[in-house]
Amino acid sequence: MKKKIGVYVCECGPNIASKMHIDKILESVKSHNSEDVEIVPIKHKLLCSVQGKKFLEEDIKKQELTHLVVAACSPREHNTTFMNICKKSDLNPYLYKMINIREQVAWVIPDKEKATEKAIQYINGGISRVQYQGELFENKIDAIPDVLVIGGGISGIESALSLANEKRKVVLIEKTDKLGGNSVFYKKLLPRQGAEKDFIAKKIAEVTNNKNIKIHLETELEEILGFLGNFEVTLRNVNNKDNKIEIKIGATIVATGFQLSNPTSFKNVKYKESDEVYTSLEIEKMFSEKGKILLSSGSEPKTVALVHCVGKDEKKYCSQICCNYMMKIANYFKEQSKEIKVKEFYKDLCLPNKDDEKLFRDTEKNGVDFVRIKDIDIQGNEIKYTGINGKNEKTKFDMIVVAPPIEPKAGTKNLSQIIDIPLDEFGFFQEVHQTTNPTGTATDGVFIVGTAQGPKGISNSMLMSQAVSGKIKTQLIPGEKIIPEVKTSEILEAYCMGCKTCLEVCCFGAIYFDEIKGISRVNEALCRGCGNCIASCPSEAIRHKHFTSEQLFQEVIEILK
Amino acid sequence: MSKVIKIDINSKQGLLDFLEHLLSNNEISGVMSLRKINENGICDYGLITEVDDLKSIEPFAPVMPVNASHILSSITPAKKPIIAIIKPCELRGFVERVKRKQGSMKNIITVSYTCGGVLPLNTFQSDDNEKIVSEYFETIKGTDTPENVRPVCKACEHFIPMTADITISVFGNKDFNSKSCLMMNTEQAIKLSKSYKCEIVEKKMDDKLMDEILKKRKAGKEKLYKEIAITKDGLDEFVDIFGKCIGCHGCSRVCPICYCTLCDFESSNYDYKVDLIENELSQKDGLRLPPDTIFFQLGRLNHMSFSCIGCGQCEDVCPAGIPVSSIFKKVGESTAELFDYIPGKDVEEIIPVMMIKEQEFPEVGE
Amino acid sequence: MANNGAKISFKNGLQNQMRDFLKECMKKGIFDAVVLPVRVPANDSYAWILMNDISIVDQANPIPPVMPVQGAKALKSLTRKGDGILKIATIMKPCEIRATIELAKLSQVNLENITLISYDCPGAIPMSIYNNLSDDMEIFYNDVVSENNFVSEKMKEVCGFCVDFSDVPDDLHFGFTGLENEVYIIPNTGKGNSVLEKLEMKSSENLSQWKKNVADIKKIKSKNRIDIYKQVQPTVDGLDNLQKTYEKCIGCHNCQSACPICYCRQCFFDSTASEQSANTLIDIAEKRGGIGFPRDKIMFQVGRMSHMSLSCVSCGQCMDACPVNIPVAKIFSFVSSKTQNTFEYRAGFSGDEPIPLKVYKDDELSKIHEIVKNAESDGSEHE
Amino acid sequence: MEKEFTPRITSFVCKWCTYTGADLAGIGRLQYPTSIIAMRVLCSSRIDPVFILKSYLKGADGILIGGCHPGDCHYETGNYYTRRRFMILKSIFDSLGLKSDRLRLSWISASEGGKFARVANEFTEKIKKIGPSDTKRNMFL
Repeated sequence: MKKKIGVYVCECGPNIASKMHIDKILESVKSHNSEDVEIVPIKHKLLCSVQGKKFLEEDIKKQELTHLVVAACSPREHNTTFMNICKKSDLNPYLYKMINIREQVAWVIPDKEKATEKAIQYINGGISRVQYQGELFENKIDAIPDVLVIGGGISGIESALSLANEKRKVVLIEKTDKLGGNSVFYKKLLPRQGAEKDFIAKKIAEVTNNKNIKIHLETELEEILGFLGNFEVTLRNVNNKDNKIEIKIGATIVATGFQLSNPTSFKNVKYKESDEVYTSLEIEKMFSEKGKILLSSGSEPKTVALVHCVGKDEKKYCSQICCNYMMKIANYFKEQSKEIKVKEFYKDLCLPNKDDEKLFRDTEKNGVDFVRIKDIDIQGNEIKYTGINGKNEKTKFDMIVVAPPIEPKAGTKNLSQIIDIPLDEFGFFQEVHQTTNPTGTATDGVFIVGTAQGPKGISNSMLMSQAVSGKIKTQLIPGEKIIPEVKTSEILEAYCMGCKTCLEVCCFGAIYFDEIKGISRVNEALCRGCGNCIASCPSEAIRHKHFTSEQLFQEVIEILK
Repeated sequence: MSKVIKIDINSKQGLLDFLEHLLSNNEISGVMSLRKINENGICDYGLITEVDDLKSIEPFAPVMPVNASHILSSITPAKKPIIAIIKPCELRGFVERVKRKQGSMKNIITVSYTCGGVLPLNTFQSDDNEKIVSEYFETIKGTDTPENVRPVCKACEHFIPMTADITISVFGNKDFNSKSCLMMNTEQAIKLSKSYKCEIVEKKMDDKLMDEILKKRKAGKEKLYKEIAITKDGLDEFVDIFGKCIGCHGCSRVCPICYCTLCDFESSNYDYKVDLIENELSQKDGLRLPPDTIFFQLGRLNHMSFSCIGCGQCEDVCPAGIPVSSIFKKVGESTAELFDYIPGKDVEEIIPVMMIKEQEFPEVGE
Repeated sequence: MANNGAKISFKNGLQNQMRDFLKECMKKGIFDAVVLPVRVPANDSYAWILMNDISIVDQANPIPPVMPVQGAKALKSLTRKGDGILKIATIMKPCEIRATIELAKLSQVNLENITLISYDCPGAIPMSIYNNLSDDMEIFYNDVVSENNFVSEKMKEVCGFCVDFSDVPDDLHFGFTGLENEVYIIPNTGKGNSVLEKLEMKSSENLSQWKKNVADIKKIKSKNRIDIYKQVQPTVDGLDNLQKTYEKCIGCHNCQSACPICYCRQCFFDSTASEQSANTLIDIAEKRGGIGFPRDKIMFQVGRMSHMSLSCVSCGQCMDACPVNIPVAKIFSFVSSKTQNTFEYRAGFSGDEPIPLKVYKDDELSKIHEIVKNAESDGSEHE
Repeated sequence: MEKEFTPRITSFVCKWCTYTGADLAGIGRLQYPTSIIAMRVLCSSRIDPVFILKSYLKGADGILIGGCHPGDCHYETGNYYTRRRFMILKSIFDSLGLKSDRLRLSWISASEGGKFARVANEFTEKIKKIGPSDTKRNMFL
């Protein structure tokens, strides 16, 4: 059949039109006309406008185009727009190619002639390539909207609550025998978190009473298989490992939280249990249970040292929350008795949230001393430190409270192997990208929230939980099917020698080995289409849909002309 | 120090005696070795399962009709133990194949030996076979590599087997014709030899002697690399070397590393529509047909050079007489060096393209 | 074959004359480009070069002393996916033209825009000899051409008994057997005729003397051919002899990849379909006491014969490429003479004649009825 | 005087980082030569070295690969493989006396529009200095 390729050049208002000779471009692309190919060159003022879109939609049909090339802005901006137009006009959207003549031509080349020349070359590449593109079909598959949440701390609870409804069940598993995680021990939340202890209790009550949330306490993950929309999960009882539950879910949220590091594991902290040295969490527990903070003798401390940044140098990260909660604890003491002398030792103050500064000033006003130090040594009840001025000092305190760094919950490593998500250098779960995708993981449909991803406070954890819920809600809409990545790899059976190189280089576990045939195969549901496996295969036994070697090569040749 | 079986007959007979014992006692199910197939001395590889047929083996024949790693690939995984007597480079080739899942070490007991080099097929298969071979063995009693072996053999530093279960001293062994020494390097080998009644001593390879050979081989390598050295930048010299390639791809078919069913460079990716070729012609004075003849060489280097074990098989089968192996060995050493990789050294080692290190080549890309 | 041709006299050698002819055609726009052998920069071989620049034609040698790559393969790489816009001419040896015609029948070559030119071929020197002595061989071969020597013993063995050194269905033919400093340009097809017309050359010369000269050489070669076939026949008679002949085979399949006719992307005998599992091989070894490697030497050789011998043009490339000097080409020539005779087919002699395995006739191969009948009666006797 | 040499450079860039960086260069109205036409792939690891070779032998004067900074790959570790493969090819080029200067690998993040323009300019200048690739005139390739 004769190919009829529409080449639509968008003027993008003056953005493109003023930078190159569009008519010259339209004239020159006609060189592709041949016995088998007919080029339909057309320009338009603004293809992404309502009129533009309507025009394109109708024109594709009217001209009976078999392929489409749109030369306009960056595909980052309007690729989807034009793909949708193709769909509306019954043209397979994979028979279309977008050429970026705005960001990468018009805006970077001031010389009008040169810009025109480059645009022509660029568009020619697209025309050559599009002829080698093939139809691809978006394969819709059923998806389960239900979600598994691992971890019953505040992040897990919030995730469950923001997801569960009539049409979306949530299974919440918790390793211990109660919900709430670390925060359940907090006497108070920080001022900006508004509520008192009730806040946690209320959340726990809410999650417990929600009939769309099924809670399994003392339960852990044994196995998880599958992909976004279709995971098969086996859970087991922590105490009786034969007691198993099998469920099917569509997405998983890892909210396994943190623990405080053991302060004595750091070289500058030495004390015995009998010494009056406590971790921040121990103080919170004591305060919650007894309503007061007392020495082991039962009497009230007269001098208290709060030491920040313990072990920060060794861990090589800032826990982000200690400064805040140490000030909160300082205020506990001051509320208990104005007489208690409280000194806070810090290396750097981390006050990232908008009202942290106010907290700091209020605490200072409350009579708490802040001492900036270079170095500190805790030996029993005595503190030796080097001040910022370089002077060495030595002081004894009735009570010392340390803020050890938060670290990944014990068992994180084990879970990472079961769920196949790598850990970062600190042992937290590795996100896809700290800036652009902090909740995503290597497996589509598995998310990380809260301190499982890295140190953060309750507010940020809540934020993450709610964000992930939003993501899941858009990805897994009850009753709707999902469309897995179309531009996946496929292995050509006849050529594969089963060397497993592709299997090694794939980060997504999307390639598995067929023992019977002795060849590798792609699990298209897991494939993200990066193409790494294709370049790893010396036999070219793998084909990258929509990015086949042939397609890329056509473009290269045209550009090299 | 390893356990060494000593037998007071010549090396071949000693090995034969050992093999006969193992085969007749069902300790092993077969022996894979070079064997003589006619009176002219022509050898092929055989898998022998009958004790009587063992007599035909020529375990140390200085010839490589096929790189044995190909054959080992086709007979593994073996369900019962098989002894394979192969040259050090063939063993390394097999290790590289196993890393690519093209064979299995399971039930394969490897016997290898210090190798004096391989004669080109045409030299070995000549009418003077008997004379040439006996001269060969006479020469390698000393530390000199015979002049008529493959060019890469003269430059080979890995003449001592790297991972063999049993090692036999051939090159540099002046007692080759009177005594047999089988060095048992692994538990598997020692276990196998338990039932064999013999004198067992603790012995080490003669390091001084081996060093002397190595020194000479290093000099040989220098000489070879000088011969094929590329002295000026640019394509011209490269085209001089590979210009006569006829595109038969014989080199890749006999290569122990090239394991693909269909070489990428023979796939339809490299069939061009005539207009593409005509277009290319419009930019050039002339165009070679078939296209990509030389591209293939670079492409193959890219796919396998870091695993090249320098066996010389490619050079031997090249109908155009291109020094393929010498070039590939040299380039291969440079690519393997990037990753401190020595092909065939350890079956557990991962081939460089299957793994990454975060902290490497920091300067690249900046 | 045409009975008339144009006659040209030349002073500076035949090759120059042929180059001039092509250049003239290119200048007149009869051909846009030509495919010719050019000596590679290292001077140790030739490569097929597609050229559209007239000045490059001078670098080419239309009658090269060697055949590193069979010309049909070069044309295949150019036109397998169809014809182009350019009108292209090529000068090739007769066996290359014949292979091209076979490939065209198998849709591997598209001749739409190609003009095939050939010549009375003095043969080709084996690659291995040429490689190392290329300068001497150039001089030697030049003499062969200028002396009109069609029976030089330095050529490939197949050339020595090639009876078709001149008979070839090319569009244009340079015939010079037995002539001195002159050559007939013979148009064998409409395409060839129109080339001469455009050049305003009249093909009015009678060719009978030249044809007689060719026939004389043919006689010598025919005799050689009978002798060679007599030699070959016992070496491939029966399994034992076959095995002995091929015992040196290392299974590199160079013969197949150098063969112009073997056009498969993946040879059946290299494919997984021909693979045996490790267990099967060990079982066979145990049953027989031992097996040799590479496996299936005879299977490959005979299998290949069954696949391509009908189209074999006896160009000798397989033998040139064999690293262990098995006389593959002589054997293939012998076998294909038999298979082609069965169908009264001559590979590459006519573009219109279909490959026997693509067609059948109702009343052919009467012999087979006897064979079947005999087999049946044999069977009944045994019962 | 001879016509000014405009290098032909094939550039393969990853969709997530370098292509976005290139867009940013445009948004910032930075200038770079016409020689750079960015071909978008999903990840730099898709670029088979054979592809680079092909471009080179088909007449490209230079080949530029752009990817995310190590550790920032959208597909986790893709660019580490790109780096290894690139090194292998470079080493082959060096051993055979082919100019490996014609190959360039650059890490350009989505926010580094400036770097994209700089690399494009630098690389073009460098190729101009080296001169046209001899693959274009060699008919024996």
